[in-house]
Amino acid sequence: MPVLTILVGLPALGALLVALLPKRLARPAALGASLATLGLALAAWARFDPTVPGAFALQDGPWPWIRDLGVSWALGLDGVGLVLVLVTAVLVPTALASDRTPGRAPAALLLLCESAVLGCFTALDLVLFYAFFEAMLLPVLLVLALWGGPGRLRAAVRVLLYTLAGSLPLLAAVAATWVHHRSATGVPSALLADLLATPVPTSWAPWLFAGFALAFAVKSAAVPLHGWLPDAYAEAPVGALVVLAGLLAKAGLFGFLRWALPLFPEAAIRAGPVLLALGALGVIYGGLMAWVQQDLKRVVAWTSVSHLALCLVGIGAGTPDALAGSAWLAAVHGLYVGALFLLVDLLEARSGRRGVDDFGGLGAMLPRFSFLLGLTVLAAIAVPGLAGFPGEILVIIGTWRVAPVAAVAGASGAVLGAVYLLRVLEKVCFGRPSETARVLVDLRPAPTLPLAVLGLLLVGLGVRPLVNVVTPATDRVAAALETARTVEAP
Amino acid sequence: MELVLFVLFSGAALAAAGVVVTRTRPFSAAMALVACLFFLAGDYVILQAPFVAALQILVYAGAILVLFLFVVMLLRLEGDEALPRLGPRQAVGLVLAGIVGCASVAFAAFEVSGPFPETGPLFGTADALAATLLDGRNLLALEGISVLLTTALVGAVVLGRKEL
Amino acid sequence: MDVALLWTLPGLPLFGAIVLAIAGRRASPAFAASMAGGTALGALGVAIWTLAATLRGMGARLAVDLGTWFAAGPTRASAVLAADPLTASMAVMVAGVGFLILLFSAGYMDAPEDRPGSWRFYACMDLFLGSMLLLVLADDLLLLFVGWEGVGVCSWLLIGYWFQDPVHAAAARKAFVVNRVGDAALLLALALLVGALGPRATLRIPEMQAVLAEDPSLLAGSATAAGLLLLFAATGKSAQIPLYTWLPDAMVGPTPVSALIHAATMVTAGAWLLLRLHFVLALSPVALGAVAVVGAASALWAGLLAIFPHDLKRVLAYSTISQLGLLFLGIGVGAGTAAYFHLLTHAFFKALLFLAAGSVVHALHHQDVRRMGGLARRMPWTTAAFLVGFLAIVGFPGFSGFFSKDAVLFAALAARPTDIGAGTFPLPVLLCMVGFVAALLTALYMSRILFLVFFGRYRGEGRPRESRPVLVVPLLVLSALALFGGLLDLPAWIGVDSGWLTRAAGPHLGGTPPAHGGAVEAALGLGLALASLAVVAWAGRRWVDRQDSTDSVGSALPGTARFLAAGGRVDGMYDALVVRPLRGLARSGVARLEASGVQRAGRAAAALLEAAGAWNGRVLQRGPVQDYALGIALGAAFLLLLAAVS
Amino acid sequence: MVSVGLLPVLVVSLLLFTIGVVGVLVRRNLLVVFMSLELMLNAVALAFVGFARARADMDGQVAALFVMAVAAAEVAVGLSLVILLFRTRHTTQLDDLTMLKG
Repeated sequence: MPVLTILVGLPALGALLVALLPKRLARPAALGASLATLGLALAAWARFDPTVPGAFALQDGPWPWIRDLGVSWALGLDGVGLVLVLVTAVLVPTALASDRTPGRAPAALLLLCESAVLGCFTALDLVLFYAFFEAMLLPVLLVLALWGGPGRLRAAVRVLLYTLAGSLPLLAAVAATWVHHRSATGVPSALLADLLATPVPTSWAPWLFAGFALAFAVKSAAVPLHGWLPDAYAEAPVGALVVLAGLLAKAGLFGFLRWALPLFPEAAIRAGPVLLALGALGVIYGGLMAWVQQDLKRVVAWTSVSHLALCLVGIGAGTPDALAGSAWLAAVHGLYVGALFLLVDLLEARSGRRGVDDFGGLGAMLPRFSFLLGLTVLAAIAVPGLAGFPGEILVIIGTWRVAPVAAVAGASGAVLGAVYLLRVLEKVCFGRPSETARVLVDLRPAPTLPLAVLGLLLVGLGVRPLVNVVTPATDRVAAALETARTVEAP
Repeated sequence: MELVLFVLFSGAALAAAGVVVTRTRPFSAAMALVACLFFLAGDYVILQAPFVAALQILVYAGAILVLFLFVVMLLRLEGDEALPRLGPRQAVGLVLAGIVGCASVAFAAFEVSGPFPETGPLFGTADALAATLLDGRNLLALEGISVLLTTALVGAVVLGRKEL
Repeated sequence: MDVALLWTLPGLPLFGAIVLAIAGRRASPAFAASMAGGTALGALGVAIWTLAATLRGMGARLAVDLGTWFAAGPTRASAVLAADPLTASMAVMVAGVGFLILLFSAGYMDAPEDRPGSWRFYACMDLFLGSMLLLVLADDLLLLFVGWEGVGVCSWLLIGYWFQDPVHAAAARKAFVVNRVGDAALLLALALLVGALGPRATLRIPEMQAVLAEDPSLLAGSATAAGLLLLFAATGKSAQIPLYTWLPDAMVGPTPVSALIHAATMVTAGAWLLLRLHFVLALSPVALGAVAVVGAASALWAGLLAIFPHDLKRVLAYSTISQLGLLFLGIGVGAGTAAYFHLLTHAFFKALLFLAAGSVVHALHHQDVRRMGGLARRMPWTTAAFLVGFLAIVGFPGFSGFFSKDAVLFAALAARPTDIGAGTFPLPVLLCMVGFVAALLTALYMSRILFLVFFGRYRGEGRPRESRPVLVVPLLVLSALALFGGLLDLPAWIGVDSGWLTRAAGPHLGGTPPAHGGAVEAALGLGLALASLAVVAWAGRRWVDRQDSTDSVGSALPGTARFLAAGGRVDGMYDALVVRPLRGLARSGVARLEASGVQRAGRAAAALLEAAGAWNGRVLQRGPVQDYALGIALGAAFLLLLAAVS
Repeated sequence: MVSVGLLPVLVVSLLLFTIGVVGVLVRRNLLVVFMSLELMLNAVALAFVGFARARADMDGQVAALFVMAVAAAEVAVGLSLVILLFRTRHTTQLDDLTMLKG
């Protein structure tokens, strides 16, 4: 049974169903479709056997798709893809359950986006990956532009511009990679395995890597290219926001791990210092920005910038532990940032405000809310025993061997994280309640359930991290880099 | 003999085409177009496409041109257009047309030469044409054309209604 | 009993915490207190059993391996708990003191406004205890880090227990953030160790010790860096210079929390880390010297600061910093056993002092020594307990503090300068003298609060009464420990069966067992005791029944006194040197860069696009069909020409 | 007897096409532009018939038929648009029809 194809297609079918059903049934149907996808993802996990030889334990295809161009429908799942798929499958129902935008279009669009994201995490064909990579933004962009906050249009235009600036070089690089493979072998193909078998000559590789890296860096909001993120996060309705922050930004990091590093290892090594520097800069920059924000959503947005930059540090370091930490952090980052946004959005929905100073004393007034917020914040600042810890520590330890300075920056990011997130917690939950806070009531069961699921995951994945699922895949990437490094050395 | 006829018909057709684009009165242009289409039908006959030629006269000269004339008369379009001044666009257009024409002719002259091959007795007859039209390869296109025609018909009716 | 029982040591308190967190408000205060107390008692029982088991074959090592926690590349976190006499005795101390503090809490946290939320208090205390036991027993440095951060989180939760007061909330955050700075250093130290050990990298403490013993050159280039990073990490948790500033502020928390944090657990974590990783420190004399200097400086500095505050608990907080400074001094001069001995005795008498202070605070509902006095008559049991603690901390001969302090100071005196990277400079002697002065300062500030609080006449309102037995019983137990704790490691010059701790835990602390110096050591100890008594006598004359406590000392040196009374203005200095520049950088540097650079670039690009779109709409897309056709023709002509040319 | 050959047919077709292009680009009357379009279509049809003859293959003639059909459809829709335009704007001059400006 082509599990992965069904997995990728199911949300899109769900979107179609949602679009056709009467309004009343749309939301339950969307939720049902996303839950079914979750079930399927869990099934895929159950069938996932990391001991299977070869890179991809689960594989669909390749089935020829555009025969003349050698493009095929090929999906595959390795450990990194699996954790990201699982996070996607968990986050989308959460986002749908918490979203308040009216009508069925947003729900349908989010489901479409889920399909594209799942495709992006599983595609084994470069052209297919590119298609998914580009497709996943459009539904979210539409939701942002149509149902976002007051500054939605500007935010959407900015997202579009930045993405375009990354996409066009990516397209060129994808095409060049394909052309190179065809001229080297005479057979057109964009399959990952085929492309890996014909390494790109060192004269081209840096340019192609740069093309890939630019798009991925924009998508993961690496620091000088992050300009799209704060506004978009501040304006997006919560469903789109959770998907945008929790999933789309990961696609960039995933792109590095699945495509850019394995295809161009020499170039990646040469670009390593740049990635490390950008990452280290981003960790500090994002942390400092988060510290001085007055808007809760913006604090979380900058948190996201800082943590994604830490993932980038790990990718730049390229050691096995740094890569594994990076992949793991990228996955769980989706969970805690999603939860943080959901929590902030709950406050905004009830009080109409989201300033850091608008609340206070919620610890006494809304104990359940505060408990969940505290838990999520602790997970976000990588307190051991919660999900954020293994990723962060692996990145820092793994990076030290290559670039101690970047590791120090990463560790400083951990300190800064405590500074800015505890500031939020202190202002929101501690102290005396403000006028705004007095009218709030604690979480009702409906919004609690998805949040509780996320909270449980944050604890569960902290106690029992699935890093060993990720490592076979990241080790392979690290080994490729290591080979390239030893070739380069003499 | 064939070549002479072809040159005659073609020259007349080209001349008529020239008249089409140079008359100020739409009515004259339409009449010149009819003539041009008739002469082209003659060329089709020489090129062993008698059925196409027949349709050319029936459909184009018979139906389409009548439509044109109908519109011209309906709208009472007199020679309200002085022949265009040679504005920048017109100038560029003429030069372009010249380039396109010369280049294409030169291109064709390089690529193509030699007489036509022999053809069977049935070539170009309605039967053969029908057989070709209805064989598997063209069937889909034929259906597409029929849909297109229907759509155009409906569209024309809708557009023609007084209150749009 | 089974070895796997070791996991119940951190497990029982954690279980209690989880149960209480789930029960929430449904848990009655009595249930919450007994849950926490019961789990602590259970842990104490297991700890005692563990200690007995390890002692049976003196130095035996029990380990329970639950496999890999997570691993990638050379970094491997293993879920392994291990107990040897050192860790087991520490666990007994932690669980025992923790249990007594929880017992005390049951009486302390009975204010009507605290009762409904007390489940939170007990859950956090339980979590704290569990984290600390994990830290103590962890065999793997990453597992140790779990406990390490765990106690940090719990201290944040507990210091901010009365979170509706912004002062408490700020103190809690300060504690967390300052600790976090140290934690980051520990992380980097781990990274350095993993990197330096290369293919033989391990984070298991015994394995690391074995690897380094086999090939010390692995750490050749970076031993000092590793040692200094570890020291910096330890200064965070153990509140040493430069990261001590969180501790005095943390006194706003409930008194049992202060006792737990300052006596038995959190503050000892840093010292514990250095003791566990003594083999790393031993590779770098410079790092050892730095530890000793930091310790001596902290002891002196905190001793000076402790003379002035009006807040009873704040004095005790500074005293903790000072005592831990002595402990660090001991570690630095290679006297691990002496340091560990002081750690244990300090845990006993400092917990006692805090709980006695708590008993006072509970009776008076404030912590200001200016409004106390003459409590000896009104609260005799508390006074007796405090007096025992006082004698122990001051080092009255026969009390526990006398032996442990003497052991540390003598070790400093006996150390060789080259061992601590000082070349020929007589640093050890200097350090010993600093320690000596710090010990005299201890006598001074402790006498001050003793006389101001318990002697003279009562200067406050109301009629304070002796606390209830539930508060007093833990005091009595701790008094016994503070009194007899010295028996754990009697010095050789006493002449009876001595040095039990040295024999039991010493082998796990590295270094050569300190040569007990007989007469010199005795003279040092007794001399210190005599000098201290003189100070106490002087202080008694000064402070019994004085209205304002600081003036008497301060009149001699007004400027210095004001400076020290303000905590040396260190908070202000850190604020000016670190916090404000950073926030300024964030606010005016990064935020402005963001606004003017990145965001403006985005805006400009958007504006450009918009302008292009508008131009397209206004000029191009007006609808001149023939211009479009011209465009098509141009394109076609171009393509044709291209084809013709090629 | 001299046979025709493909070249003259193509030359005629191209000339006719060029005349059509000139008409489309130069004339301002919408109706005449339409007629010029018809010229271009016929030029293409002529080329198709010529190719059919050259390859002795009826497919070209079929294509010519299709061209005719498309032309019919186009004229039907186009002329109704002309009528509509005339009804609302009272002109068939292309230069007057630039109301898309935003």
